[in-house]
Amino acid sequence: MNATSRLLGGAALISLVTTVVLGLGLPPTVEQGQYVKFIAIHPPLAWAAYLSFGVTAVASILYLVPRTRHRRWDHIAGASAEVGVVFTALTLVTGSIWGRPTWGVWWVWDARLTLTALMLFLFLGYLALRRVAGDPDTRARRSAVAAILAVLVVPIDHFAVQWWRTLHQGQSLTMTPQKNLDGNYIAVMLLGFLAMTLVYAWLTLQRYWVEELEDEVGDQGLQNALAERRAEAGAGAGVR
Amino acid sequence: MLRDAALVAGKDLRIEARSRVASNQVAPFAVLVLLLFAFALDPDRGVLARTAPGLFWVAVLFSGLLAVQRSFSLESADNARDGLRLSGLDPAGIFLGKAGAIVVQMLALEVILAGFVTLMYGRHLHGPAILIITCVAATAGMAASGTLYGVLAAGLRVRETLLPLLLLPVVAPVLLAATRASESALDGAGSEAWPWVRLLGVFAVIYVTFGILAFGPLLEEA
Amino acid sequence: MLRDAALVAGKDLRIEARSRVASNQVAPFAVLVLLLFAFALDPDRGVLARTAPGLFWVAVLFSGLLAVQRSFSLESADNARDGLRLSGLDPAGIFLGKAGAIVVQMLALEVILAGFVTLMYGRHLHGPAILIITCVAATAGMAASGTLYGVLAAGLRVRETLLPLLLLPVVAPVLLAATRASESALDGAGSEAWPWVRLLGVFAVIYVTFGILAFGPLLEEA
Amino acid sequence: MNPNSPDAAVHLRAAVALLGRFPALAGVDLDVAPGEIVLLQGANGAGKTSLLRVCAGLLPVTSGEAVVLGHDLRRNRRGLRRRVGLLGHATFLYDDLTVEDSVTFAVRAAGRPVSTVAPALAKLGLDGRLRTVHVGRLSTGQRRRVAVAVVLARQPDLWLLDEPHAGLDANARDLVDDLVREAAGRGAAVLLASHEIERATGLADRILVMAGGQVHAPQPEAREPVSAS
Amino acid sequence: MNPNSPDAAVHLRAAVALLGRFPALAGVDLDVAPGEIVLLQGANGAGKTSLLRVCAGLLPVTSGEAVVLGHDLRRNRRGLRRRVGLLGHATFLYDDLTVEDSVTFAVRAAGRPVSTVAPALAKLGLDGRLRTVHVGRLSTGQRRRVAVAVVLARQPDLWLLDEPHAGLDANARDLVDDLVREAAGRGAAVLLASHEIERATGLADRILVMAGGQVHAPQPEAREPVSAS
Ligand code: HEM
Ligand SMILES: Nc1ncnc2c1ncn2[C@@H]1O[C@H](COP(=O)(O)OP(=O)(O)OP(=O)(O)O)[C@@H](O)[C@H]1O
Ligand SMILES: Nc1ncnc2c1ncn2[C@@H]1O[C@H](COP(=O)(O)OP(=O)(O)OP(=O)(O)O)[C@@H](O)[C@H]1O
Ligand SMILES: [Mg+2]
Ligand SMILES: [Mg+2]
Repeated sequence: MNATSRLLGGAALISLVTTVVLGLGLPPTVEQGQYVKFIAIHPPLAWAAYLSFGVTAVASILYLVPRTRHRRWDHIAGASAEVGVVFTALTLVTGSIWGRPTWGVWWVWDARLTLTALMLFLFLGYLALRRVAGDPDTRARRSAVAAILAVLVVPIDHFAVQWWRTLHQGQSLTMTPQKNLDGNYIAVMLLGFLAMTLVYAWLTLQRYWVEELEDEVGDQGLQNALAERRAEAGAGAGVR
Repeated sequence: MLRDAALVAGKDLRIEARSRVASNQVAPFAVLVLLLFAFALDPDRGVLARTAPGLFWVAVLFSGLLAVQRSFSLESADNARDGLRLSGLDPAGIFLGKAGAIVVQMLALEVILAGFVTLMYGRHLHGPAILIITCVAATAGMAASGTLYGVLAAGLRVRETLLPLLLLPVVAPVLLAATRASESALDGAGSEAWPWVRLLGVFAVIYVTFGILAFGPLLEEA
Repeated sequence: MLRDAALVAGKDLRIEARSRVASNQVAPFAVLVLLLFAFALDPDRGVLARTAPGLFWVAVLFSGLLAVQRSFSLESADNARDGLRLSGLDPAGIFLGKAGAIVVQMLALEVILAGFVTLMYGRHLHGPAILIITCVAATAGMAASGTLYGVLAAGLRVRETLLPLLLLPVVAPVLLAATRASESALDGAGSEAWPWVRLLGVFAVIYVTFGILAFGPLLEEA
Repeated sequence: MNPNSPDAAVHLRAAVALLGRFPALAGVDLDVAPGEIVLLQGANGAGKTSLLRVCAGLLPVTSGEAVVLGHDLRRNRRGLRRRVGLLGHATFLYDDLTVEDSVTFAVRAAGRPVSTVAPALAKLGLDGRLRTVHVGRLSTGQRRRVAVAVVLARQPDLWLLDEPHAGLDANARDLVDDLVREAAGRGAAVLLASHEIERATGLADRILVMAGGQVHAPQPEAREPVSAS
Repeated sequence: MNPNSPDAAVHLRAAVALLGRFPALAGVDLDVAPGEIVLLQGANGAGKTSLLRVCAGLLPVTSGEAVVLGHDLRRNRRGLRRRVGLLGHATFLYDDLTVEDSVTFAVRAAGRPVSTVAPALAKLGLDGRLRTVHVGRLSTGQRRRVAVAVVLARQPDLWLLDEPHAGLDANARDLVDDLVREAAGRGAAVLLASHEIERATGLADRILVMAGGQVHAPQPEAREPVSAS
């Protein structure tokens, strides 16, 4: 377990560092100037956010299907969503910072931007729902359904650039020959994707293990609780 | 399933017929929201006229929210979930029934609202066909998702505050699509409207099917 | 009276501290409302920037509504009225206490909202002094009227739907005044702002005094 | 009849049920045979309501066996619903429906013939002025009567009664006892939680005492715990 | 002591009270002296709860005299509140407060010293694990116990108990009886509605029977009306 974690963490760190270094090394472009360097970090962040919510949704489905139902899936869904919210927030931040010089504004009501913001709120709501106290199973079902409904925004956000004329960049990873971006940028961006995926995996794993630990503590606690509960019988009886 | 749906819808509508909440409270509220925007935005008619469809849909959205709130507050208060589960009704039936009742009430409401919009913001109605389809599709989508999240939050003491938070982002795309669709329709540009209408249709279908499937697990059957 | 007010406010804030409804649900909701309007109005920035203050206040209004809803939904469900009356608390104290708790929560919320507005609608803040005074006065007014109507609707099964209907028209003027005040302030035209601020002040004073006087009768009126 | 037989109406073994993290049921063994009237006694917080909710399939068991009317609760609970009747602390009624409509709705929901409604209302003295009064306007006891009428009219195979006498007046209580006996006579199983020791004792075939989330054989002093938990 | 004396705790003459259009009280004459324990019996819907709510100043009288603890209810009801304790069908508690906080709040609200809280909790067996549990998580009976603790800790001069035994377990019931006797011993007046005929009869100094919104002298058959209204 720890080995996996250390390995993953190391890989994540290395790839992230190289991405940043290479990213900073990218030559400025005509229309973007230095700011093009964001391409090393911003799209990967967004991708990581998608990934997190995708995982959350899949785990949720697995929980809802009676045959595969297991607390594990609920924990993964929760952990992944928490990480995803962070990535989404970072996407918005980096995006805004990038937007300031390139578009001249921090924010525009462009389909993708808005949908991304919406994505953030959908999963904030999801986390709010998770935080409502109550029987674990009930809570898990509730949040699972909410997650599956919420994840619908991801594909919409992804294809937004095609469906609506947006100020935001279109897909740079299309089969069609690249116009505005040459290979280097794409390459660095792809490396970024790898790095962020590793970072995501590492973070989620940490959160997941915490949950599992809490659960084991919970199981321990359950044993004690059961003992206490049973003891109530004796304690109650006999007095006066 | 459909039998149960009819039973539930009938029950909800009967209760509405007596308590008159939708007609005496939700409908006026919707109109109020419209008025509020007249305050919020400069009463410079240019803006208002241009944004009339958006405002219409925002008003529908908020009053739809109330309709959903009501639909679940009439389920016997704190024990809503237990009550529904004990009833022995087919969950899918409950879902369709409650959603159906909401749709009926909201469509009626939209007619009223539309009247006010044309009046206040001096927008004239073109392309009624598209508009009607838009309304039906959008309403179905809202009602379906609303019912889903409604039962999600049902029985929680924080329902009143949690429901809006959960529901608004989900229906926001509906709001957007409906707005764009009606705008194009009003501008007589039907061709531009259709993609949005189609989107609305997709939403509605997704939410309804999902509701039918998910309602059972939500009520902890299965 | 003040003793009771402190007692009640303390109780409400303690419950909030535990249930975290305001922070986990109402605050995100408020920001959401802002987003929704961005959908509703054309994403043409001219409109948005010009109407930013109005939208800010509409968002405050709706989330304030939720805050009031919550403040009375935590009064033991159906018997809210009886409970409050039996408590033996001075009605004026209850009023001030609940209103106070709401003010605290809403001011915090407005700070957050203001941040978002400046960010999203690219409005920069001028005349902070006036803005702060505006917020305080407007919030006091809303909270006071909200608490008043809250107790009117308390214990009714239709509270969730009735309250918005009752409350919105009353606070609409506050909305208007606050919007104008902040607009002028943002345009750096403080002189134009003051009359509106004064108006808000008057509102607040009226509602608060009226509340202190009327809360008793309202509570008693069986 | 041997309560351990597979056709037992209720069959629990080491059943654990959680409310939040709290084990409301801490390993319950219980068998109720069709036609049997079993009384649950126990201090406040002992777990009676939780046990009844488990049997109604409202509260999931996290470990142990739980079979009710042939349905394994770990797998599917829904099929069960139409065959059990729960009279809980809360009456699951709609304030804005009249007494008659409420019962009719409940019966329809269970897919039963509505012909049972009128007699049930008559039995509980709800056929007079009250038939058309809206449930929200009833007095506590009248409301409880409607809840009883619902269970009666649904004719369940398993009656789960959580303090069925609470709020009822003297002769409504006798009435409930008669109804329970009739139901048992018709072969329905009855699981009943009550603090009305004398009355309930007279009614029951078998008495069990709950304490600390477990079911015990009745011990005299177990009846009188001083603490509320 | 002569119950008609001006210092009677409760003094009603031809009191009429309406719920909506319905005369829940149709002309009630009632006197309760300090230190007296009066039991109200009557069928469901007879008007017991309504009568208690009138005495607590929650339900206005539309005609007739009504003086409670020296306050004329036609004029001001508020002054009364801190001196009466009502244990109703509903417990007026906040689900999100702990047991201890709930009682403390209620006591502070009545302007009483909080020193009475701890003993009250101890008396009702709420001083153990339950002291810090949030009221929303309690079992029905535990919740009722908290409500009793509130009344006890507020030490009212007039105890209005609406089915105080409902939901309580065997020894909590005995406990309540003791508390009532003590209170009466300290000179508090107690007006008590209950369907637990034997138990309540043993407790009361005087028994009244309500029917059709009126108070009668007890007649054997008045105890056993067949209808619920
Ligand atoms: C707050 C502002 C922004 C937000 C919320 C945002 C959001 C996103 C999201 C969600 C994606 C993932 C798209 C997908 O793969 O489906 C993305 C990708 C991308 N963004 Fe942004 N973005 C913002 C600003 C910007 C700016 C200012 C630029 C540059 C001018 C930019 C350039 C890109 C590029 C090149 C991609 C990769 C496109 C692709 O390969 O699909 N973004 N952004
Ligand atoms: N979230 C929780 N945290 C701690 N304890 C809890 C929680 N939820 C429930 N409980 C405890 O679980 C028990 C519930 O028991 P249950 O309602 O079945 O009691 P009961 O036997 O029906 O009591 P009564 O006779 O009062 O109805 C109570 O002791 C309650 O305090
Ligand atoms: N709006 C209304 N319309 C018709 N009847 C009503 C209305 N409101 C109340 N009632 C009747 O008023 C009476 C209320 O009586 P109350 O609650 O005092 O009875 P109770 O003696 O406490 O009965 P219980 O023993 O069941 O508690 C009931 O008969 C009820 O049906
Ligand atoms: Mg119980
Ligand atoms: Mg009563």
